[in-house]
Amino acid sequence: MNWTLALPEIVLSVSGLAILVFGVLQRRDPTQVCSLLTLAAFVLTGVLVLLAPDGIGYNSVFVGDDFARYMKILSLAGAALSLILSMDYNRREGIGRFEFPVLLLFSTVGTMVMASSENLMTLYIGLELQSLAIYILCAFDRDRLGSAEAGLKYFVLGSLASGLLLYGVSLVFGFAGTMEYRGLQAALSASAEIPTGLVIGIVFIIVGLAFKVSAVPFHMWTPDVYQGAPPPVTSFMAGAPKIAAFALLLRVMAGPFGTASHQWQLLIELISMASMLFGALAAIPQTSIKRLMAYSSIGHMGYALMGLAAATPAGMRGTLIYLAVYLFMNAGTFAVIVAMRRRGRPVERIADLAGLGRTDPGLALAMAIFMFSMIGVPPLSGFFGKLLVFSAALQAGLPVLVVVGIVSSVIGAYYYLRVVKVMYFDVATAAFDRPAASVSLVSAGMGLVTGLFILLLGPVSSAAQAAAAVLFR
Amino acid sequence: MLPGIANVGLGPYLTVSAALLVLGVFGIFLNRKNVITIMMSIELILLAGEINLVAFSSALGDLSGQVFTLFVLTVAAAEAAIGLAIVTVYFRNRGSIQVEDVTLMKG
Amino acid sequence: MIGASSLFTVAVFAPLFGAIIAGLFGAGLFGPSIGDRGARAVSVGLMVLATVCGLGALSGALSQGSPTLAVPVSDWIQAGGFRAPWTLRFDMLSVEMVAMVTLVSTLIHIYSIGYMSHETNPVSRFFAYLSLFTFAMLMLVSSDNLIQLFFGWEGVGLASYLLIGYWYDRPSANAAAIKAFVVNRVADLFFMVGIALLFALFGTVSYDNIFALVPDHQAAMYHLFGTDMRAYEVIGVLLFIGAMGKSAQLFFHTWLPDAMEGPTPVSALIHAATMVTAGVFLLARMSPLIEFAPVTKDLVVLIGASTCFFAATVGLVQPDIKRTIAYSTCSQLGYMFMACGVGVYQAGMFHLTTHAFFKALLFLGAGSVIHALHDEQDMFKMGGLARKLPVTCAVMWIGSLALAGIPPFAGWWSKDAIIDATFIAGTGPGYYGWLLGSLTAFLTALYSGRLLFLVFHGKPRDAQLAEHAHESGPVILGPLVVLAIGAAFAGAAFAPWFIGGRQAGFWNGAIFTAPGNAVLASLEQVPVLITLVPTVLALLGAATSYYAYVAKPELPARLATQYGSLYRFLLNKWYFDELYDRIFVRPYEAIARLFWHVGEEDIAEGVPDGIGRLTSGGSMQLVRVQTGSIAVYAFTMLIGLVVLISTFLVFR
Amino acid sequence: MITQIVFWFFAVVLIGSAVMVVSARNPVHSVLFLILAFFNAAGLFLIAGAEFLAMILVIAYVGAVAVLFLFVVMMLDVNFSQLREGLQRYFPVGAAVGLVLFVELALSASAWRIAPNVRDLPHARVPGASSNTEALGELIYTHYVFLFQACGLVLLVAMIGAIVLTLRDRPSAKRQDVAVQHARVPADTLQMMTLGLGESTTGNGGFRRPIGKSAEKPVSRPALVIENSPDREG
Repeated sequence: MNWTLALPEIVLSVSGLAILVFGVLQRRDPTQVCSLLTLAAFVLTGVLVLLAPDGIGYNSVFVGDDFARYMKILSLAGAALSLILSMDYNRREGIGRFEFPVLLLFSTVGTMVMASSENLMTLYIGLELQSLAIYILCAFDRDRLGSAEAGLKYFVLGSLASGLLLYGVSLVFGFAGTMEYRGLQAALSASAEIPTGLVIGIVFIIVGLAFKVSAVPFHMWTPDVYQGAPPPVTSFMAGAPKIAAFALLLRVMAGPFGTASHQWQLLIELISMASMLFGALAAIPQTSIKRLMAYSSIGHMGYALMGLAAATPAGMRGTLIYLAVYLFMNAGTFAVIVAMRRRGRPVERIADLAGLGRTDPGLALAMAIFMFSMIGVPPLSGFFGKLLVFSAALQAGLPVLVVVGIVSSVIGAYYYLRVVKVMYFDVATAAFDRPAASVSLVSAGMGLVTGLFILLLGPVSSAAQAAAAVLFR
Repeated sequence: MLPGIANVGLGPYLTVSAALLVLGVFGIFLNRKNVITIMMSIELILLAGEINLVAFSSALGDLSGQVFTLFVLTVAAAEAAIGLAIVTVYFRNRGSIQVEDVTLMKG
Repeated sequence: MIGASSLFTVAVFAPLFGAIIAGLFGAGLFGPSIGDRGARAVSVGLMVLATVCGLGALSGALSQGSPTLAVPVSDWIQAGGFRAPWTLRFDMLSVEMVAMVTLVSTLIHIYSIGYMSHETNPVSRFFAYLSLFTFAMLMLVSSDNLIQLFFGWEGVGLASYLLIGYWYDRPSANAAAIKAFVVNRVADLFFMVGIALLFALFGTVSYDNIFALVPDHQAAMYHLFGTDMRAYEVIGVLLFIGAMGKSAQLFFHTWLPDAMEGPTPVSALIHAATMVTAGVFLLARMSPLIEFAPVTKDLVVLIGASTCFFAATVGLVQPDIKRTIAYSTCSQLGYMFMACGVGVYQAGMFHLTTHAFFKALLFLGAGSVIHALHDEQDMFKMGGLARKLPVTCAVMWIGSLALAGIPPFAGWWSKDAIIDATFIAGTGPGYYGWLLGSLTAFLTALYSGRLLFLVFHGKPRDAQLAEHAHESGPVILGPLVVLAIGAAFAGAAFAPWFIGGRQAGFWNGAIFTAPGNAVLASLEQVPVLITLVPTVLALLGAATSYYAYVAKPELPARLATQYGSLYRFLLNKWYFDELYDRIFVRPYEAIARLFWHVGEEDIAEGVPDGIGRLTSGGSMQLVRVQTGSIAVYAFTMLIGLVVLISTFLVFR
Repeated sequence: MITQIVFWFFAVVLIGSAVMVVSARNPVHSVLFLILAFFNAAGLFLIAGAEFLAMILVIAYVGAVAVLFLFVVMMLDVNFSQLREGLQRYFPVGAAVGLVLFVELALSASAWRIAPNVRDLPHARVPGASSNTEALGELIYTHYVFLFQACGLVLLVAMIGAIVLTLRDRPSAKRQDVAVQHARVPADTLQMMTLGLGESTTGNGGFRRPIGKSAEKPVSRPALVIENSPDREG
């Protein structure tokens, strides 16, 4: 057995334990040091991920391949960006404690385990490790009612979703006779007709994962939790866990259930359409930028699901690229949200952005780039994401899906433009507090990535291509 | 197939677990009393999955189902601990754990 | 040949540098500031350079016999099977457009120096946007593949958004900017789907490869909405919808008149050189494909002719000087599309070029009048300005005569060719186009004359306004004179090259004509009587306008009261805005409000009531409820689960 | 036959107590019924031949988790009389949807048969094991050690979470600091005074409080932060 397969996860967990012990033993406030150590651990793990070998190990519960690598790098990037945002935010809000980076780290371990799952057990345990840590992080600002409520809501609904997922896993286990992906694939392709119980099990699993990616109608928690949780946590939630849940969806749907693709395609199509439309429409009356981002993320997940609905390598590649694009736009937008503070207190209304074009042109420019990219204006990154999933869906013969996608992106353009309009055309209010260098760094960096994505498109798409190819082997 | 399950058959096991699942889901959305009851309903849902796993494991003669059940029990315990901690935090802020009060954020 | 292609590259990129320098350093956004004057000088200077290079490239191309070349810039996108190297396409179509765009845009830049001199805020931003706009248009016309074209296409949209909303403290300007962007966005999405389909069909986005493969896929079909449709028709219609958006054709025209909210030079730029001409250019560029889509061509003629007539009727009654000219643009674009639809892309491009001169002239002239009258745009408050503004009056006469199609001014040459071509085409849509085109020739002359007589002749209607009017400075008049020369002589000078005897050598394959398409070749064989029709109608129109606005000035008012409903119908632009408001905007707002209110009211009345209504009102409402209640959220999930399982069981 | 009777007994009690968990008015009763449900589920596990899991369910679940529930219910000091009764108005829709779900699940259950190729699939079996416990132990520590360790991380996260969310340093709390206690010497706390006859302690400044290092108190930030107003606007 090649135990080095999981070396990145092992190293990351062990460094998490070490950081925990270090933090406990320190007399002075160890938060900043622990955060920096965690960042270093992320970087180290990233390098190890790139070096890790391919193959299946640990009694076929764990797999290392190009797909896992792509997803792990994305989740590590998302986690690192959120951590950078949290360092400043937590200090200013007085919730800076060293457990924060440790929990973030363990949650990231969970996402990495999910990305590498080769067995439904691994799927469940990785998912739980990741979610449990996020439940805590949501309620981390424990003296603020909003944060506590966000934690409670996410916890209750998340547990319900993972309970349903577990039930689905048990049905699949019983009706297919195994929990290993390769065994499942063999079992499904062997029998001409798939038993009803297995079908229902698949649906339960889809539901559990759809909850994590916040696809309609399993999205209801999203706006409330996004609004209540501390923004760095929200930026994390919108990034790494969704990527991990997508990793599972793609791997499970394309791999073991790939032979039954004509059976689940319709469901994914429905979910995708509903998410795109709901995300676009429900965002219109929002006044809080955090809630706006929540609805926007619901919509974006709909677009990403479009590639999955195509169920072709091109579609999966589109989804993978879309996720990368979304991760960076999203982290950048949340950097701007973290920077929204006046007189030492966070503000979150869209109207608070008024006149940002004059008071902080750099920040406003970055935000405008993110908004235009989310609309899908070329040559920003969002355009390429949309283009690729649309063309994949068309190739797969799903014109209705594309039409719905078009309609909802037209609707969506309205509220993104509204943010731009508020920033540039409305009367300026008092300037925001000076953001910390780390926050500006994230917003500027993500602005560059989003704006100059064409330069990155080559490497990202070849990585995504390789990752998608693995799924159809 | 082990003797016990051969006598009873798998159907009754699955039916019982389906009933437990539905009851657990009911407990979540029909509940207007307090959050802790909701958490107990989640325990019921997990129990339904566990019963399924154990029954299938015996029927298939594959111990991995039981191994998984063991892991699920662990995870469920952890989940309960975190859930109760969050409820405590919420109670400290709000002074209530009534389900209807958990609606500060909406729209 | 190296010389011409590098001149071409410089012409395309110089405006980009102008935009970057003026934008970033003009106001000192990042680091040192070069000041307002500096920014102005840099952007105008680089535009002049671009024009010199553009004209140089044109003459180079002419002397070399219009070759088709690929000018590599860099490797741009390489994504799996999706390859789009960054190359500029050098053929007569792009060279001619680059030369025209740079020339007109430069004149507008120069004009803007004078026009914007009264602004209190720094104008470096304005010049940066203008240059960016020009660059995006140049990118569009010089593209070598569809992705690059789309990049320019969206760049034009973005720049127009910024420019129309330039006076951001005016709510109407903001609304117009958003309207322009959204309307274009709708059309662009169809366009994007068209590109995606093209890519799916041909596996490439590069023009050369697509054009080479066009004969191979003629039989490709799509099964849509229960019927089989030819792939080329579907793609052609999608591309045409994109073109309709940019070129403000009927159903997508509503943004164009509102775009008048921007400063006048912006209007001139949008209407003459950039943006609206993109649609016509697209059809000409894609002519190898469109030629194989006869249904699309018929549709193009129908839409073009209808727009042509519709816009002219509306232009007839507008009181606002800029709006009158704006509707005339809409109408002239209809002519250009008609030409493309009957397969005479050459004539379309010809009209595009002559139109660029006289439309820029008219807008800038109108700007000069507005400038002179301190931002008064209502023509019924003007009158008798010929003595106060002699130069402006003269150039406006030239521009209007060109627009009206009075020989020998530029417009006559191109417009006549188009109307003749529709007749020659001999198809049903062709005759429809001929009829409406001829009628529109009359209307065009009528409203052009109306504009001239109302503004420059007769008695001043507002004495005080006329009293203070003064002729503009040389910075404003200079470009006007240059454009007037173009408006007067461009038609006669270019006709042999664009559509006459030299056309085959001039275009040299840049525009494709299908083997069976002999419309252009038989243009000379139109019966003389037919060729005279538009000219005679134009002269009649001019005479009518003289009669109605100089000889009997009370006539229009009497007609307006007599035919009140018709007058209001035209004045309100055939109620298109109201219609769209009713069909799209209000339901959209209503749905948005519903989503919000359902949540809002449920909170006010409490969860039980919301749930009660759900029980009685069915579960449809449920999806729209974000009450914040865990129970409702969990219930939604359960319903989702059950629906999914049932769907799966039923449809598998 | 006897197995079936036992099974149905456990099953019926399990379902009955599950109904009570959901519907009992008093949360304490709910917890007690949950415990009963777990006991019966353990019975079902026994019939299915999973002895070890049955024991774990009783010891770990009833012994730890359910008791934790009980602790929290009592600690939170909820006023039970104010808790409103549930299951009122939206019961019909809920019941209908739930019934559909149940029927779908039950229908699928009745169609169960062993997958045709189940023999070819990899199975977790431990041939030499004398008991269920031994076999499970064998598997967990060899085949599934990766998942076992991952579960360990889950528990660790739960521990960190519970501490981070609920542990507070309150200035008023009385805490024992062993090191400080050990380091105390009489001189820190006692002051020997010699008083003359008839002099009262009051005259010498009264009783003195101990002076020393133990007076240091842990600094804590204010426990309550006022809620941000934008949250209320939604």
